[in-house]
Amino acid sequence: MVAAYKALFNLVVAFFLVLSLEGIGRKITARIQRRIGPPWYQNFIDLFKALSKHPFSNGWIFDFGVLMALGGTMATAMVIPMGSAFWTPFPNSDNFFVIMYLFAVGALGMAMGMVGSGNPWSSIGVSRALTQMLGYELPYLIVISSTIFHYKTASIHKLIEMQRGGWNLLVMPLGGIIAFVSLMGMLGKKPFDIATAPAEIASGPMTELSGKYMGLLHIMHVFAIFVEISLFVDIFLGGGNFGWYLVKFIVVWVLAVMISSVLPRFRIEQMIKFYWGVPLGLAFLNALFVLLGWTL
Amino acid sequence: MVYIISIILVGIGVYGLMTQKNLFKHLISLSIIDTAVNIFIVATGYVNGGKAPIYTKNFPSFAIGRFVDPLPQALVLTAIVIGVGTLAVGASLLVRVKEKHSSIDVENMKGVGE
Amino acid sequence: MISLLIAIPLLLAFVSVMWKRLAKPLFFLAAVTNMTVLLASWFPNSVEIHVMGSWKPPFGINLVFDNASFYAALVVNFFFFLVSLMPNLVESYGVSLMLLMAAANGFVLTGDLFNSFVFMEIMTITAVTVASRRENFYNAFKYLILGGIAGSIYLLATIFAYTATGSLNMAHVSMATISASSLVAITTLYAIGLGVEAKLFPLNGWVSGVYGGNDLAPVILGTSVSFAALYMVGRLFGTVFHGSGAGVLYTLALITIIIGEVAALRQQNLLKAFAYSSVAQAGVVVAMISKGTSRAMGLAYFHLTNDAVAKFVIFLVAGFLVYNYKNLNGVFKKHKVLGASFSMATFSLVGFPLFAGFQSKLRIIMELFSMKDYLFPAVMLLATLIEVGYVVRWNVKLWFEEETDEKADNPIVAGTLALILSLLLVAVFIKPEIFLGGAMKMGNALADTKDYIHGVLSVVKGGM
Amino acid sequence: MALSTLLISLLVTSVVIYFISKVSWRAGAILNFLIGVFLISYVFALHIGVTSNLGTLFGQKLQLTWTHASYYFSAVSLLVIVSVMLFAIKWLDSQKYPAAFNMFILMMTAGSLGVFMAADLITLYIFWEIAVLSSMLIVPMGKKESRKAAVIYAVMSASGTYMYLYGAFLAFQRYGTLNISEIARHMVSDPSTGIKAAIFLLLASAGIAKSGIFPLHTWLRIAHGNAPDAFSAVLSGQLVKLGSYVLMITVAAIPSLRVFGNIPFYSGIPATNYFLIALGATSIIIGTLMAIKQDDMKMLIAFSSVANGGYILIGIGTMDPMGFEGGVLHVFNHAIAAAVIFMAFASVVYRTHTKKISELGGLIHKMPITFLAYLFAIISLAGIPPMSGFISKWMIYQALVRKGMFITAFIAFFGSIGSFLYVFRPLAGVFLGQLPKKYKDVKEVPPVMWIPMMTLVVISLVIGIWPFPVLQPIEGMRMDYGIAPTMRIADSSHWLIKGFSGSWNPVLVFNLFIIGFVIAYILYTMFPRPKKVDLLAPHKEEGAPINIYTGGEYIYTPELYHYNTKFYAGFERMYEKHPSWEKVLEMLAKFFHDLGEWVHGWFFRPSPSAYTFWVSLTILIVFWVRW
Repeated sequence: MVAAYKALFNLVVAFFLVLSLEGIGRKITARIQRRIGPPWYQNFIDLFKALSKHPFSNGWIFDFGVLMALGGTMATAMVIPMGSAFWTPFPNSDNFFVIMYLFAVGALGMAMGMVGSGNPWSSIGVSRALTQMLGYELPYLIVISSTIFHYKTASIHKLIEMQRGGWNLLVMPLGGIIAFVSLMGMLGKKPFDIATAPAEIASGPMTELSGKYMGLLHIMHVFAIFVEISLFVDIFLGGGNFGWYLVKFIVVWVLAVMISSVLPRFRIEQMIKFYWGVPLGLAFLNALFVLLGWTL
Repeated sequence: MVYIISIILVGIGVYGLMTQKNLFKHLISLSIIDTAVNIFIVATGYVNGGKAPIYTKNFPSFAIGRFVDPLPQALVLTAIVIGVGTLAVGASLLVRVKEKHSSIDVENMKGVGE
Repeated sequence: MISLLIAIPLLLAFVSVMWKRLAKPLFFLAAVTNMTVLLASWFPNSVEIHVMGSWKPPFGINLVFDNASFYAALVVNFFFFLVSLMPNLVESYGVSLMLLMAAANGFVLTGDLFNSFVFMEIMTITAVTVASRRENFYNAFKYLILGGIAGSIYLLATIFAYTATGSLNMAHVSMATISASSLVAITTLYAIGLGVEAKLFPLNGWVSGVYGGNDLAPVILGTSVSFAALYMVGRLFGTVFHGSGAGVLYTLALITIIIGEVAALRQQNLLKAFAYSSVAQAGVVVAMISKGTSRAMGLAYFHLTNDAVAKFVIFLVAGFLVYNYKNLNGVFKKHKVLGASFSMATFSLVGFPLFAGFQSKLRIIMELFSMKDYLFPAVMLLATLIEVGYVVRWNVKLWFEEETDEKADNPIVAGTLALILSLLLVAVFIKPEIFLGGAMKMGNALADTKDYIHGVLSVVKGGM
Repeated sequence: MALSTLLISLLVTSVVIYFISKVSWRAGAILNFLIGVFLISYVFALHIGVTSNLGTLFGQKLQLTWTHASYYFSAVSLLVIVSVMLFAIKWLDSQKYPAAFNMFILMMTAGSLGVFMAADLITLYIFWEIAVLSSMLIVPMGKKESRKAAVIYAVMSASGTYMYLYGAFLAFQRYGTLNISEIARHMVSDPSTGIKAAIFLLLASAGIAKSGIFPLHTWLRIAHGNAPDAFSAVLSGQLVKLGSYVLMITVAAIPSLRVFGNIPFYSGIPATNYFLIALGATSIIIGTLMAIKQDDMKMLIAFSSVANGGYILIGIGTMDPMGFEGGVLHVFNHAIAAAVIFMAFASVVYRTHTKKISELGGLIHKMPITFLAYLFAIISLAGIPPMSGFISKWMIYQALVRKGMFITAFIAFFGSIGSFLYVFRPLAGVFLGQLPKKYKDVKEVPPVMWIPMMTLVVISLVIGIWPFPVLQPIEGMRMDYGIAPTMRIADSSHWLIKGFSGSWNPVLVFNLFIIGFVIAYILYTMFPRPKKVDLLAPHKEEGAPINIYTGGEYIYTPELYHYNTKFYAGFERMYEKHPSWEKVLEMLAKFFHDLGEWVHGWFFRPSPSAYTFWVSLTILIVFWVRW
């Protein structure tokens, strides 16, 4: 039962933390671009506005897709450890690969629902999103694999415990950097916001979203960001108690936002070529170092 | 000496088969080879200075061991007959070939596909 | 008794020359009589000889009747019998077929080298007449020329054997010690001379033209006559020359297998495709015979029997199809029985399980492995692979392609025969002893030179 | 009933079924289905260790024996086959040869069961050929291209089979036995690595050809793509697994770790196994890349079968307890998923008569059940929880990461993420999006056709939540083969699957899912109800209101407002000019063909002159060689 409360707490933290951070992110971007920007709570307002409007639905698969996206992502967010074994809701099932694939349910649900809207712009967006996944996941998974190989465990909270002696980022700096580059792709931040690309394909998957659908998918996006950054914090920055965890989380987010606010967008094959070039090569180099035992 | 003749004849036959375009000449070449082989067979039976292998009341004083081998001659008779048979069948086939393909020259025959 | 096998068809052939209309029934009569004679003297299990004109061996001409020649004669006459059941196939070729039958029987039974030459030549000449059916004259002529050359070479070999040993009797020749160089000459010439009838590469140029030229020639030449020719290969190289020259045969046979299958692969003509396949199978048999052991030879003839039965069905069906349809696509939809028999026979050819070919092919491979021959099985399996290619292609084409609206009556007799024979192939898979027993006896008889010599030269039975 | 009696009576029954089907093919199909159901109950009731004699062949006993492996593989096969048999009761009315189909599918069932039961290499070969032969005769029943497909299938399969046969006899010659366990025993003590490796690879090649592993993978595209639609489900779901079985036999029943312990290559894996793993990895790459760019939905899944065959091989090849179980479990997962997918496609083709993704669209509102079946099947195929497909992939990753095989792991990840891409393509192109006008009267398939699909989907889902019934026999197999027999992976008392690096609880994951859904649903209902609008209202009168975003344009041809051609154009463009192994094999085939042409031209066509020339030449050569 405790586990269930912890899981729900995960969701609550995720919701408020990420939504506020998104607002802060907008503010930071604005400042970098010499604008004033919206207040930090702007995203709360946006969300509740969207949820309260009367939407249009394009058939049952559209609804089902949205539910699947939100449900799957929430299920994933509930498994995520927040920085320490104590804040791990399900210590027996926080296996990295389980989280990674559970996470895919949400992506699949969103893709299905959006293509179900019957708008080709959504389909193009989904096609781009899936292709992008092929790009960033590979270096990321190789880095995580070498981490798992190094620490002999794929359980996230055990990985956190193993990092007592030093952050994984410092043990294998190469891996940490590659993982961060992949994280940028995962977050869909510039230069990797190819899937939505508002100016090109009418926001891609989101083209047909209206009212509460937009709102629900926004919530899903919030949980997705929570999962992605938490994984990075847990695996590379050694987690830490709840406070430290929040700090690390915020730092990673702010860094990502700052980087993305100064970069233009890749084209889809440029993105693939980028990820399968230097990052993938370095990920393998990192794996080689781990195999040879050359870790710091 | 006789061996050489038969070898030359075989050579002529083979040469004829290989170079001639006319099917009837093939048949003749085959016949030449047959003949060559027959000559060779007869030759093998020959014993230098041997006598005819006939042993009757009229030739009682027969020199044992110095007679010509009679068997090849008997064989040759059969072989000749067979050769003639082959020639006959071949010739009759050629008549039909000529009727069907309007020529017996390999290069001018019509309707010989594949 | 055994000389009847030659005498009856010969006699009836001459009779039917006078009364042409009787040719077909007389052919049937000859075939039935021959089968009766053979069934009456089931597997002699010893060497019996039948001397002609009271010339005791090694002199004169004698017929040798042992397990080997019995089994060969049985197979040979069996197919003649089957052909005689189909009058519209025989047509006006009754006389030729009877002569061919006499010659093939004589070729199988004779114990004399020169006599075998004579029978071979008669066989060639009559086979040529059979081959000329359906205006296939040019190919028949080519066959005649090649057969004539082969005959000359065979005769030359016989004469060499005679000069080297002073005898023409096979048993006697096999006893004699022959100088190495003469042995090389004799066996090489025999290999070439027999190679034409045994379809060895590159002496088999006639096969596609003759087998592909009409519907009768492949049915009888591809089964009976090739069995007779391959029997003689075993007799000469197994019994008489004790495996000398086997290397030549082996090499040529392996090349033959590959060449035959490759040529079959590209064939667009149904009859010719399987003519080439028959070339390849002959290669397998010859290569096995060249191994020289009694088991190997037995398996070779087992394989040959399976192949002959399968080929009979295939050629029967193919001949019917080729001469009744312009477009063969999907014809089996109209002739289900023929189609099923054809498919079963072709699958047996490939050696799929449930059919006889499986038994012989696997046994052969196994035997080869136990002899530590690793090349031949590989060649054989490669050949089988190619075989699978065209067999499946033909089956798919004949069964599944869109059919045209051509029509032909179902041939009742041929269909029944084909079905019975293809079921026989299944039966052989379940109970290989049906063919294997006889074939192994044949192999033993061929490999056991001593017994042969003993039987021919010292025990004299029968006579005429 | 003894095993041998069962198989022989099945073979005989198949012929009887043909004649029954001639009278009424539906009766034949129903009978087939009943026989299938009986077989399933029979298989489940059979005790491990039952043996039966089939007879003797050349002095060798042909034996059947019932092991954990036979049980597992037979059960999986029968599940697929019986579903297809049920499916066929209705589907066959679109086919030209229902009677022959009924006969051959039963014959093929007998053949496959025989393969799984065989205790020696020759029995295996016999039943193998029966299965191949009968399936090969079903393949050309499809559309025009299927004829060529049958030939290619037969030849590719045969090339593997005959190598296997050579290997079997090589083993027999060396060890004097054909019994698999005896051979395994002898091989452990045989000192000659070369011959052992030759036997190993030769035996494995049958599995390589059959399960569509590079370099003999090309037949899958053409055969699975063109076979009669429902039969593709059997081809991909079941027959391919014969290959996996043979691979498992060669790698695990012959304990390759001990046999080739003297040639370790990497991380304790022998070079021979590593060679197979490399082939499997290549297959994953080829299968994934090619699947992504297919427009023909059946060929797409055919290539995905290539990739999944690679997963199975990689898993088994590692001989790691996790990898082995993952590979074997993947057999089940892929069998079920591929069967459902192909049946769903068969349903689509049954109604629309096309298998081109670019000609379809929007079928979800016409065929919702088929869509759901397809959806769950691809979730399983892509390895996403809670479907069973995830469990096997998770296990394989565990093994790869543990062994530190990063390149193989990379390829496995690539195949896995690539599978998201290619399974989504038919989903988007066929089922979602705009419905072309010509399909506006398409109906859902009848229950006889969707019941088998949904049954398999439910089985896959249940196994995904509670995998222990399937993991138990797999653990039994692992014990039989002695792969880390002390290790327990499936811990059903704690509801856990344990890997070397952490565990997970499938029930919990499923529950989280449900909770996530419930919360999402509550949120969904909390907010205002949506107004339902049509996609583009394409089938109503001209000028009807357009309800989706069109950038301000009026769309006159709504079916073109559907993105399904070159779905991943951006990615596909990157490997447009890829080298094609298919072309290489085609060249090989052409070589033999040309060789035949050459032989024919030189030796068989010419005039008597040339014959004479060849005869003379032969005489000369032979004399020259022998003197």
